[in-house]
This record gives sequence, structure tokens and C-alpha cells, in this order.
Amino acid sequence: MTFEGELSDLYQQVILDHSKHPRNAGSLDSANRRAVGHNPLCGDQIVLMLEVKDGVIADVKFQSSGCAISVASASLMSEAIKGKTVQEAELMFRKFHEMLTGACDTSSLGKLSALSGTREFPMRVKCATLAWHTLEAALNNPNQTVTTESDA
Amino acid sequence: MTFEGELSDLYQQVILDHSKHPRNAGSLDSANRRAVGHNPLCGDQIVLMLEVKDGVIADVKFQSSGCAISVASASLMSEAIKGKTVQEAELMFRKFHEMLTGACDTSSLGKLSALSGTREFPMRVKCATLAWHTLEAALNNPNQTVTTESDA
Amino acid sequence: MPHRSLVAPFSDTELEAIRADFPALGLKVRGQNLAYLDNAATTQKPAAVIEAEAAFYRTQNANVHRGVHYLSQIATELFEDARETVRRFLNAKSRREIVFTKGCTESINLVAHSWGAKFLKPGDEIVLSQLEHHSNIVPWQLIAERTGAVLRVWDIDENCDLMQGGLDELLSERTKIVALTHIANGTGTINPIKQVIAQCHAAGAKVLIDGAQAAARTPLDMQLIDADFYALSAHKLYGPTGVGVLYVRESVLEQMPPYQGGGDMIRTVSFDRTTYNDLPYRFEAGTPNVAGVVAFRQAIEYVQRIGLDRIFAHEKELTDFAVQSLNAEPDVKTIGNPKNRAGIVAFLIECAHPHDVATILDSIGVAVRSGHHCNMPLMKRLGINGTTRASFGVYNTKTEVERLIEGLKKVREIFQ
Amino acid sequence: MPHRSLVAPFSDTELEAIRADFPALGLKVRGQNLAYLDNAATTQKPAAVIEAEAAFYRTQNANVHRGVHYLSQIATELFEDARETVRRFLNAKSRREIVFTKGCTESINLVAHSWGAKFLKPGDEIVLSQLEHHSNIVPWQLIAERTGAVLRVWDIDENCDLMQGGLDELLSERTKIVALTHIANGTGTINPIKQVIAQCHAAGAKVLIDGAQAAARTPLDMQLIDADFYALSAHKLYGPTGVGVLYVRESVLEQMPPYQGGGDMIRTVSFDRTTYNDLPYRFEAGTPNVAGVVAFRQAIEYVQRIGLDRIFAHEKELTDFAVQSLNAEPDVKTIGNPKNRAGIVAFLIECAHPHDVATILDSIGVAVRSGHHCNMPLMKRLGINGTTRASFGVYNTKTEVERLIEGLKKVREIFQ
Ligand SMILES: Cc1ncc(COP(=O)(O)O)c(C=O)c1O
Ligand SMILES: Cc1ncc(COP(=O)(O)O)c(C=O)c1O
Repeated sequence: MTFEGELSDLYQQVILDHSKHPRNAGSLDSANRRAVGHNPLCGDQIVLMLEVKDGVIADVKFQSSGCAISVASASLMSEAIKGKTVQEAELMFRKFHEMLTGACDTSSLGKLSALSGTREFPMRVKCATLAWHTLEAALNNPNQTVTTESDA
Repeated sequence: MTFEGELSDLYQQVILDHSKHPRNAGSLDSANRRAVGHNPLCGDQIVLMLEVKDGVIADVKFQSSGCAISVASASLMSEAIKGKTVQEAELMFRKFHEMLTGACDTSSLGKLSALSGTREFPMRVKCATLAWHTLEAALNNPNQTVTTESDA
Repeated sequence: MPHRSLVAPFSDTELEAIRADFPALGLKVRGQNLAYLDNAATTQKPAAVIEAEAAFYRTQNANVHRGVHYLSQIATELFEDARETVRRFLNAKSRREIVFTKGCTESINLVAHSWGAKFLKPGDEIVLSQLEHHSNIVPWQLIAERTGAVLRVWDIDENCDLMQGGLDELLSERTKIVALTHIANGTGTINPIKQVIAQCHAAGAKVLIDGAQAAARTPLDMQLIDADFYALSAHKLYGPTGVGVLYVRESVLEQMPPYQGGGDMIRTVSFDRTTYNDLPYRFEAGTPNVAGVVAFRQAIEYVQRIGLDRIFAHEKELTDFAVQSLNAEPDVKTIGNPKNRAGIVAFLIECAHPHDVATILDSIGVAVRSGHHCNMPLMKRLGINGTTRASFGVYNTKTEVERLIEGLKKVREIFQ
Repeated sequence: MPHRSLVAPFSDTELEAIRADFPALGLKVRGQNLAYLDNAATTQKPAAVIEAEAAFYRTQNANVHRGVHYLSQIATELFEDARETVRRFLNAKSRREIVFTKGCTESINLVAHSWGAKFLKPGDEIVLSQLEHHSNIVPWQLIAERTGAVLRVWDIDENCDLMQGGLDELLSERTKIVALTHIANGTGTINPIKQVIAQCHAAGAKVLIDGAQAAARTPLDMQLIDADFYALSAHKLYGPTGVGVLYVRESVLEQMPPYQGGGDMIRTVSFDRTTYNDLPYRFEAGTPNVAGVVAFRQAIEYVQRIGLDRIFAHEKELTDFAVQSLNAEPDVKTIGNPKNRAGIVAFLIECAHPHDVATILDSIGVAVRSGHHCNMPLMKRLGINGTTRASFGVYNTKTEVERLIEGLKKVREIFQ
């Protein structure tokens, strides 16, 4: 693929749409899980709030200041995990992570596969995974702060 | 000059003689000036004891553990400064130092000029100047410890 | 700095010749000629530097200060000659004032740790400016925590210049040290360090100048500015990575306890009592980056041959052009409007985040940096998360600035 | 270490091919072929290392971790790939355990300062051996002075082996850390670090191993030896100057406070509160020696291609030959007779001081080191001022050892 092609693959229409109009942006009063994620590289930050009931992610909201990729990724994630069980969400993260770090089947990822273009931009993979690392933290260590540095 | 020539210039007969039979080696009970010199590069050490009376170096002794160059230099120095005034000794050091660090007239240095061969061995210049730095310390800051590092 | 305006920038032929000295400038990136505008992060290296490092390993390599054999002698001489070159470059009084470190960050840490641990007492104050790089903030936070000293911050005005009179309010008998960047990496602000140092000295405070950005951009003279400490990195001065310099006025350095312990920094060691070596070796524990230091000398000689006043004039022309061109775009806002600016322009474009801007510029071969530039406190003060930053070097051209401006069109195409 | 005796040393053709990889070995010194026997001070570099460093500057140079542009991405990948190479070389569990420093000395200082300042209390004990290099003594003295901890010394026997049972007497609940060299640079003694570490762990003490001399001489496996800390220098492992490694077991590193502060080691910075980055970045403040680290990878891959067990066997053969040849001279005394010895032989000749021996050997192109070798406490223990030391590398030959022995005749000619 030409680099021009790779670039438009990175900034697909769905990414641009979600970055400009993030879904589930805002604050969640009923949240019982919360985590803050940082990308130390650029200072991007996300605050993720979840309402988990009986093992199901009943609601999700986030506040994010970041690049198009990180905002779109948070927005797409929020849609993908809402209503899912914690286990399903974690499986999704594993698949998502595989998609970004190696070649893998993206068919089961639905809309999330829009972020597969990030693979060709290693320095941007962290932007795409920040929301997911924050989710992981919120589920496992509520009220934690995490970074994406381990993806370096 | 060939390097072989430079080597025998370094280890002239007078140097070898003084290194094997150092003059004025020993301890000086009447000493009123004393200094210890170190060469941090190799651990060589010299203890210099002077008896200075009315501005004249009346007597001098030294204890030295070092290489042929440093022992011979101490021995030659002790001979050269004994009976001289402090000012004369300091002038001698300046000339000696010039001899080792640049081209200069060695005629006024007498036997000390035997050490001029050191010039071709920059890493050994410190061996030749250790005794003199120690003398300087003994005259100006009695009971001081000095090193040769500043010659590096 | 009026004398500088008398200096002519490079002719086209000169600039071409300079560019030819830097192998990396011939690279193609994404199928385009590389336009390297990330010089504040690190500079490219002239062939003379690259070749000096390789030649050292091929024909001169040995450890320094410790051996009497031929290679060891050569290596030691080359290493100490480089120290003399640095001394002259900074116009320091003595080689004893030049300590080699691994970089500007380590140079500052050395001062904070060694000088700070000895001289800072609870309640003492350390003054930093709002413009500082993390490397001139965090070491002071660490030593403040250890000693009970307190940080005070010199604020900036709306142009990103240091607040006029701000220092008057901060300086007191509690102020022990002022740590200030010479040229701010986030805004290009040139601070009036000579005046600041004079004012601090009058108040009895020491001054550390972070010269990471200044060393490649403006002539330096320790006697003129009268700094106590001056820190810089070789890799931002067309030299190799892994080499830094710390200048310390001799009377100050003499009083400082050792920082790291090890080989070369000692006079005698026994388990009971260790005595330390003379200056500057007391502060150079362990085998130094010999090849790097030897190659760094070539970098200094390179900029000296061209002349730092001419480099300054060249970068000023580019910077002014870049600021004007960016400000001419209605949706672009340059960050800060400092009275004196050197080689660095940061900006925001309405439609896109700095990271996305940098990625898109990269797609046409224009290398810029995006993010907080290790300036988080400054970003917070400005109420932003980051910027896109173009920073210039001796070899950059107007055409490269034009390509950046051109690239913004593509940003708009994608994001508007 | 019985498995090693099964490994064959190099054939003549192999050795010739290896020598051809090192440009410096072709040098003439004083009109003679260079016989470089000062490898314990620093090793020569294979062309692959020299070329990798130059190639980095020509085609890959940028700052790491901080930019999104192409060169920055390449540089970051190369830098992190090198970390992975080091991880595999040491058989560490995780890249998070590999910290890049400027050298072995800094690695040890980092531990003494960061771990030591947090975990050492007044009266706690630090055990060192009589064989240590100043770099594994002075950092501990500095932190002992700061914390009130106390140094204890593990003595040696008449062979320059660690005194059998010596550790039993030293270890107590006060012992917080044991800092021990893997291979002693003054005597070549290979210490039984696996057993020592097991004994220390059983007593609740941590262990730092100084691997400066071992890394180029013997296969390393952090899982096998179970060290808490392992320090080494690239320049003694056929790599560039200005690069070191510190391995720290992850559970230990996690508890350590930052050492130097600056860019890259932070998560967030504000003047009020700074939070630190993940491992290993928390310990890598400032721009690292990117080019050096990238080139170091080539050095590791070089020794791995040959095999450290074969290098060990080769050096053992040379060392045994050198010890025998030296001991066959009636006026020569080799220093120590350790049960296991690697690549290093120090000696004295009756008629001449080590410095004079080294100068005369240099006159026939044989590079050896003389002096205390940063081992002053060992020299004092042995009642001597210094030694002449020959130390071997992958490329040395029996002929070179013979030239050393031959050179002693010239020493006698001059001094007897
Ligand atoms: C103003 C300033 N200070 C300090 C530093 C730190 O330099 P280094 O990372 O080379 O240690 C930098 C570079 O990033 C800088 O721009
Ligand atoms: C055993 C030992 N430890 C530590 C060091 C220090 O290594 P460096 O000078 O590379 O920091 C050396 C080398 O001189 C050594 O031989």
C-alpha cells in the first residue's frame, strides 16, 4: 500500500466521525468504576466511568482530551462495551490488542476494526489503546491511574 | 628518533641509577615541612620531608613507592634542591615543568635534564612531576596531600 | 541583541554546502525529501562527527586516564583535547570547570543532587520559571523533597516572556538557586540570562542555566553571562547522543561533594576512607563516553567554523518567516510572541489535534514534533494539552517551512 | 563449570576470521603489530558495531519515545529492539527489568542511591568483597554515609578466592545487600555467584552482581543465578562507550524511587506534584545514548553468534597458557591462583615496577595495563602498589601472549 493509502486508512471516515462526535462523552453519576488513563508521550488523558451491575457494563461515559485516534477509540469502545459482560469486554480488548500488534482476524471486531489502520503507525498505537488500558484498570483496579507506556 | 631510541632516552643510565639507588631516601626528624603526593592513576605515592631554615632548604628526605621514573625524579630533585633557597627551588620546578610540557632550553637544569625523555611519553609525565608537585605543596601548604591529576 | 542583526544569513550556495555535510538530510521519507524540523528534540549530525566516532573505534580506541600504552595515551589526549575545545566554546576559565556527563538532564541532576544536598536547608527556596523543561523541574523537586527546600515559580506574561519584575518578588534571602532555561524549548523564548544572573547574584543566589536549546543557537560566553552552572547536551548541538556538559564555576565546583562514585573520581580508596580526585575528575565516575566526547569536538568545531552568530541569523530568518506564514493562516495560532525568539515555533490549528497534525505532516516527509514537549507545567499554564512544534537547525530552508504550511492544507482536507 | 570444558576453542581459521572483524587489530604501534591485551579496561569493537552507530546517524537518527514522525518511530523501534536483545542476552523475564545507563558505574550508583536511600537504615550492613572495583565500593560508601549503614568486607584467601565460609560470618539479619563482582578485574577470579546469591537470599539479603568483566566472558542467565541486580558496561562487551545496563528483578525495581529526574521518566509533571512513568522508563531520565544502544545490540549479536561458551573456552586456553608461561619465569610472580579464572592475569616481575613494564611492553606493541586497576583495597590487602595486567578478548592469540613473555626479556635488559 502507498503511504497515502495508509494515511487514509488511519483516518477512515468512521474514525473522523467518532473523533468529531464522540458517543458517550460526558459524566456518569451512577458510575461505580472509574479510572484515569495517561499517555505520557503527549499528555493525552481520558477519564472513564462505568456502571457495572451483575457483571454487566450497564452504562459508560468518558471525558477525553486527545487526538482523533484516541477520542475515536474511546468513543468506539464505549459503544462496543455497553451492555456487554465484563468477560466479553476483556475478550474484546485482547482481540483489539492483537489486531494492533500483529496480523489477526478483525472480522469479529465489528466497527472497532476501523482502528486497524493504526498498525502502520506504531507511534500512534498508544493513542488507540489508551481507552482500553483505562478500561482494564477500571475493571481490575477501580480508581487507578494507568499509562500506555508498556506498549512502547 | 626511532621509538627504540626514545625508550633508551627515557631510561637513561642516570635514571636507572637513581631509581635503583635513590639519594636522600629515608626519614627526616628535623623536618618542618612535609607533604604527601599521590598519582591516582597508578597508586604511586611519595612522602617528602624538608627542613627549611631562613628560606633555605637545609635538608630533604623522601619515602617513595613508585616506578623508576618517579623514584629517580624524587632522587634527582632531592639532590638538586638541597641547600637551595625556596625561591631557587621554585624556579627550578618551573623550568622542569617547561622541559616536560614544551620544548625548552634544558642547559640550566643540569642532571635534571635526564628526565627530558619523559616528554615523549605523555602518560609518564605525571611520574616525573609527582615529586615536584609534592615539593610545591610542602613549601606552600605544609602537611598537604596533592595529586598529579592536573597534568592530565 | 543588536550585534546579531549585522550578521548576514547564508547564501543559497552556502546553505547547500552545509546541507551536503549532513548525510541524513538526503533521506527520503514516505517517498519525499525529508524536511527535518525537529531539531529541538535532537539535531542531525555532520559527516565529520559520524566519521570521527567511527575513526576513534577503528584507530584510537582505549580506555582513558588509566593506561600507559600507546592507544590509551592517544585516547586520553583526544578526550582531554575535547575538554579544551568545550572550554574554549564556552569561554570557561579553566578545563577544571568542564565536567562531561551523559546529557543535559544528568548535568542538572548532578547539580541538584551534589550542590543541592549540601547547600539546601529546610525552607530554602529554589526558583524555576514557568518555561522550564521537565529536566529542569523534576531534579529540583527530588532534591526539594529530600532537603525540605521549596520551589517557587517565576510566571510568564501573555507573550510567553518571563513576567517583568517577577523575579523581584521572588528573590529573598531564602533564595538559594535560580534554575532557568536560556532558550525555552516550548516557545523559543530567549531569556535575558545576563541580567537575571546579575540580579540573582546581587541577592546572593546561585544560577543554573539550562542551555540545552541555546548551545546550538547562540554564541555562549561564561565570562560574559557570569553563570554559576551551565548545562547542555551534545546531541542537540550536532554531536552524538550520550554526551553532555556541565560547566561549573571553579570556586563552586570545589565545594561540591561527589555525585556518583567509582573509578577515576578517586584519589585513594580504602574501605575505611576514600579521598577524591581533583576537578573535574571528581565528578566523572566510571569510563566516560570516550568516543562520543571525541566526536563531539568535531561538532563544536563545525559550528564554530560556520559561526554561531551566523547560525543565529539564519535561524532567525527562518523563524520569522515561519511565524509570519503561520500567523497568516486564519485557523492557525502560534504559541507565544516572545520579544526575542530563537529557532522554535509552536502552533495549534483549529481543526486538528497536534498528534494528528504531526502524522499528516509526516506523510509528506515533514518531521515536526507534537505533544507537551516535556513542558507540562507550561502547557497547563497556557490551558492546552500540547502543540505542534517546528524547530530549526543550521541546515533548514525556507522551502521546508513552505512545505509545512502546504501540509496544513492536507490537515484541513482530512479534518474539516 | 564442567559443561564449558566440552566446548572447543577456536581453530586458527576461525580466529583469523574473528580478528578480521575488528579494524583496530590491524593497527601498527611503535612499528609493530598491535597486541591488545587490555580488554579488561575496554574491548575493541567489531566493524558491525562501528558501522551500526554510523548508519544510525546517517539514516535513522531522531530522539526516541517522543515523536510521531518517521525517523522518531524508527529510532524508537531500534532502541526498544535493543532492549529486547539485552533482555534475551541476560535471560531476563521482562523488558521492564532492563534499564539503560551510561555504564556499569552508573548502574551501581543508581542502585546504591535509589534502592539504598529507601531501604538502608542506620546500622544496616552492606557486604562487599575484598576483590571489588572502586565502582562497586565508592557508591556504597557514599550511601552508607548518607544512611548510617555500615560496610562489611568479605576477605579473600591466599589464592585470591573469596574466603570459604567468610559469608557465613558476615550474614545476619542486619545484612541488607551484598555487592559482589562476578569476575574480579584484578585477578580474574570467577566468583560462585549462584551459590552466594542463594545463601544471601536465604538470609534475607539482596544481591547486586557487578558483571563488568563477566558479560564478555561467560554466558549469563538471570533466571539461573537469580540475582536481584546485575550491572554491566557495553564498552567492555565489544560495544560502544557511554552505554551500560542495569538489570533489576521487576518486583524490586517496582519499589525503587526515581534516581535522576527529567524528560521521559515522568507520567505527569506539575510544580505541585509529579508522577512517574512505568518501568523501565522511570529510571531513564533524559535523552538516552540512542546511537550507542542501537550499536550495542550489534555487539551482543556478535558474541552470541560466536557463542559465549566458546569465547570462554578460548580465553581459558589463553589464560592458562599465559599463567603457565609467566610462572615458568623465575623472577615473575602471578597474582592469585583462583580455582576458576577468566581472561585476566596480573603479575609482578622482580626487577621493575609495573609502570615501567607496561611502557617497555608498549615499545614492542604489546598493550597491557599497569597500576592498581581501580582495586586499591585489594592491592593493600596483597601488600603491593600495583601490578601489570594482561586481559584477553575473543580475538587474542597465543602469539600475542608469547610476545608479552618475550617483552619481559627487554624489561630485564633495561632493569637488571
Ligand atoms: C530546554 C531543555 N532542557 C533540557 C533538555 C534535556 O536534554 P536531554 O534530554 O538531552 O538530557 C531538553 C531537551 O529535551 C531541553 O529542550
Ligand atoms: C569489575 C569492574 N566493575 C566495574 C567497572 C566499571 O565499569 P565502567 O568504568 O565501564 O563504568 C569495571 C571497569 O573498569 C570493572 O572491571
